[in-house]
Amino acid sequence: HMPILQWEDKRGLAFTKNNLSYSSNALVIPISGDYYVYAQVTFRGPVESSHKASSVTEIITKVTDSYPEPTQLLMGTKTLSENGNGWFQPIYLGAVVSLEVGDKLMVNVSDIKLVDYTKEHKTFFGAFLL
Amino acid sequence: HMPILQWEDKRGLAFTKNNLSYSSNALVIPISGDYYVYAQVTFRGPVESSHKASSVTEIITKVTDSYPEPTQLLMGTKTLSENGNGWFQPIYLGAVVSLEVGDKLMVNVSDIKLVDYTKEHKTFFGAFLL
Amino acid sequence: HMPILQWEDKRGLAFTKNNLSYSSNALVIPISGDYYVYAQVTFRGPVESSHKASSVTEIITKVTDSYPEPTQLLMGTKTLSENGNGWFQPIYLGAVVSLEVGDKLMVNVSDIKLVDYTKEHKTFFGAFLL
Amino acid sequence: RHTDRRACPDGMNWIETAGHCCPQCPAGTYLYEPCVSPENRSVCRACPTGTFRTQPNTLRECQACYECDQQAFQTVLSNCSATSNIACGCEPGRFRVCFDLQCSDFSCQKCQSCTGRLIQRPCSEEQDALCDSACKPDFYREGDECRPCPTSTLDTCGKECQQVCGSSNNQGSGL
Amino acid sequence: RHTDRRACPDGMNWIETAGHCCPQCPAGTYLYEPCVSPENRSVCRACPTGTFRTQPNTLRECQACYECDQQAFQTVLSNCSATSNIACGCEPGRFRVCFDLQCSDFSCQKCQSCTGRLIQRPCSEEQDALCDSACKPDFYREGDECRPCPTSTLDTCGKECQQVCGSSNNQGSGL
Repeated sequence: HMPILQWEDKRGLAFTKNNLSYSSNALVIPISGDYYVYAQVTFRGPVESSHKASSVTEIITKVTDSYPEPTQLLMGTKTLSENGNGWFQPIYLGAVVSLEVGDKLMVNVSDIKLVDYTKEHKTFFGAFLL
Repeated sequence: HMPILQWEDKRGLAFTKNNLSYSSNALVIPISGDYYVYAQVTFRGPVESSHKASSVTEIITKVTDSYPEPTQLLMGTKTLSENGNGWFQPIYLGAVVSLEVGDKLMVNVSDIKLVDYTKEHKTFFGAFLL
Repeated sequence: HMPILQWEDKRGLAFTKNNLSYSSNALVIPISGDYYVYAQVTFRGPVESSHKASSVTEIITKVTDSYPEPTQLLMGTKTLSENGNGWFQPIYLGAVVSLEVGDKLMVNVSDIKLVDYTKEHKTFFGAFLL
Repeated sequence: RHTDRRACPDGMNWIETAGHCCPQCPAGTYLYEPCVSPENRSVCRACPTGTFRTQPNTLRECQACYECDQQAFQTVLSNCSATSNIACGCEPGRFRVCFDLQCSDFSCQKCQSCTGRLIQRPCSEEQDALCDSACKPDFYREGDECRPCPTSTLDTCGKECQQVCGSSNNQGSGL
Repeated sequence: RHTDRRACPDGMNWIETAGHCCPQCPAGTYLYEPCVSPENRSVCRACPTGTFRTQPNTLRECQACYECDQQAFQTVLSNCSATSNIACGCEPGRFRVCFDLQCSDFSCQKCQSCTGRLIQRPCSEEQDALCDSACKPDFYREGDECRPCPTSTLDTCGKECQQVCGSSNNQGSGL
């Protein structure tokens, strides 16, 4: 699978409440219902990684005890037409999904080395019950 | 007008409830109020279509019995700087709009052949009452 | 600071209610709580501005009486790889933030001359209480 | 007389909040208050400045006028009125380059100046000028430019310029 | 016998709404209604057409099948079934160009035709054909193309084509 992003859940602008909790890289759903789930990842490069990325991908995934494989809920994927010099760009995703109590939400990316994790307002992840 | 996208409203992640219904390519508003309306379309090319697209456009449109013309609510439009080889990219749109009972919401795109319809988590459309 | 965008708050699709008001370029928060805040800016160029922009940036900022400096809540920033001819593209931002009564929300951009202000459905800004 | 939800007579629309049909407000206005009953008049108000409605309607607000993109050398062809949106064109000396089929978005590019050539078709809103491929008399070709023939005999003188140079200087210019 | 929230026996999953463990529904079905008690059976229903589940589960719906991208010259290798997603490949004469490591997204590019060369490795789903660098006999090199040798002696005749041209015409072709 694609690597999973880790998140800050307490400091600065980050917070969790109404027992929507964060543990081992995932938001854990406390009550079944419809949630608006969203995430933005700012990617930047080039980076001295092994291969020259030709695209970047962000996926919001659901993991549940009811099924042995993760389910891809939302995907944003974009080709890079940058020609060698420095580039950066955000991918924002958001939609309503039906979730069950205990479901876990995670964000996967195509290449962790390309993620700009330096500022909390450039890369963020959240959900709220409708 | 620009072509209108058709949507799956029952299988997989798709669902409608609280009698927000889907019929003839449109979400039909059951109760007047303020709704957060959103849609993402993943575009990809090049495609052997007649002309070489220089931009892609996604518009969320409202049709109502109270007015003979559709109203453009939200528009995402982007030029393509891809040079011949394969490209893909998402456009996400979302905002709060005031809607009346019976209003119909649709998604128009500049060129249907450029829409990636192959995976439900790449192209999606929805709305919820605040 | 980066220039602040001005907004239409009454005519066309724009509206404010539940005393979330708009004054001097800012949305003013009437009640403390968690808000989903969002904004899209469509940028376009090139423009005969002094320098050739190599990137565009959109920031949703919070100004509060309790702190002398604005806080950057959400940022979307993207390099431009357009080669001289006309280009345009949207940046959408949205997330849940905790706000206090009296807080002011504004949208800053890297270069006002690059903002497409011509159509209300291409550039917009809003918030709603969860 | 309770009519079916949708089937209002011509010129009338179903008003959900009122539960009956009401007369449409004319273009240039919007529905401020529904009629008390289908026989009565709807309360319509003029679209505030900066907004418009091109058609009869029972909408609660008018559409916001577009604006012309001054940064992109657009000019106002016709102002927004209560019944029509603004119409934008290009500043003199520029023509429209459409970004999409409907040309709702366009940039204004400088017309090419046919220096040294005859103008086959002048520059217009819709398209660039079309210049003759050949250079005008008294002009000679250099690359795809047409340069004015030198008046003094010091400079080299291309074949096209014979008429000018020729008459004043016959030294071995391959005549 | 109230078991801890998570620790269901093998083949059973915790059902929050029922407050106890229930048997998993087999692949190709989804949980329509939980068991009334752990000893009873779960009510499972077959995945509707166009959806699938590859594993035993207690999910309330099946996953929607992907579709093959006909615009991008993809073809169906195996149809979506109740227990397996669709599998897409490339039309004959094309090979896969992956956009990411997993190759979940790929375009189908035309195979190069080794005209005038020997095929070292034929074109396949995964990769383009590999052509011999040298031209086949009766072909001569022009740039990085291999052209068929002229049969008539009128045309110029490169060294490679001696065998063909040489035998029929010896006029000063540098032989």
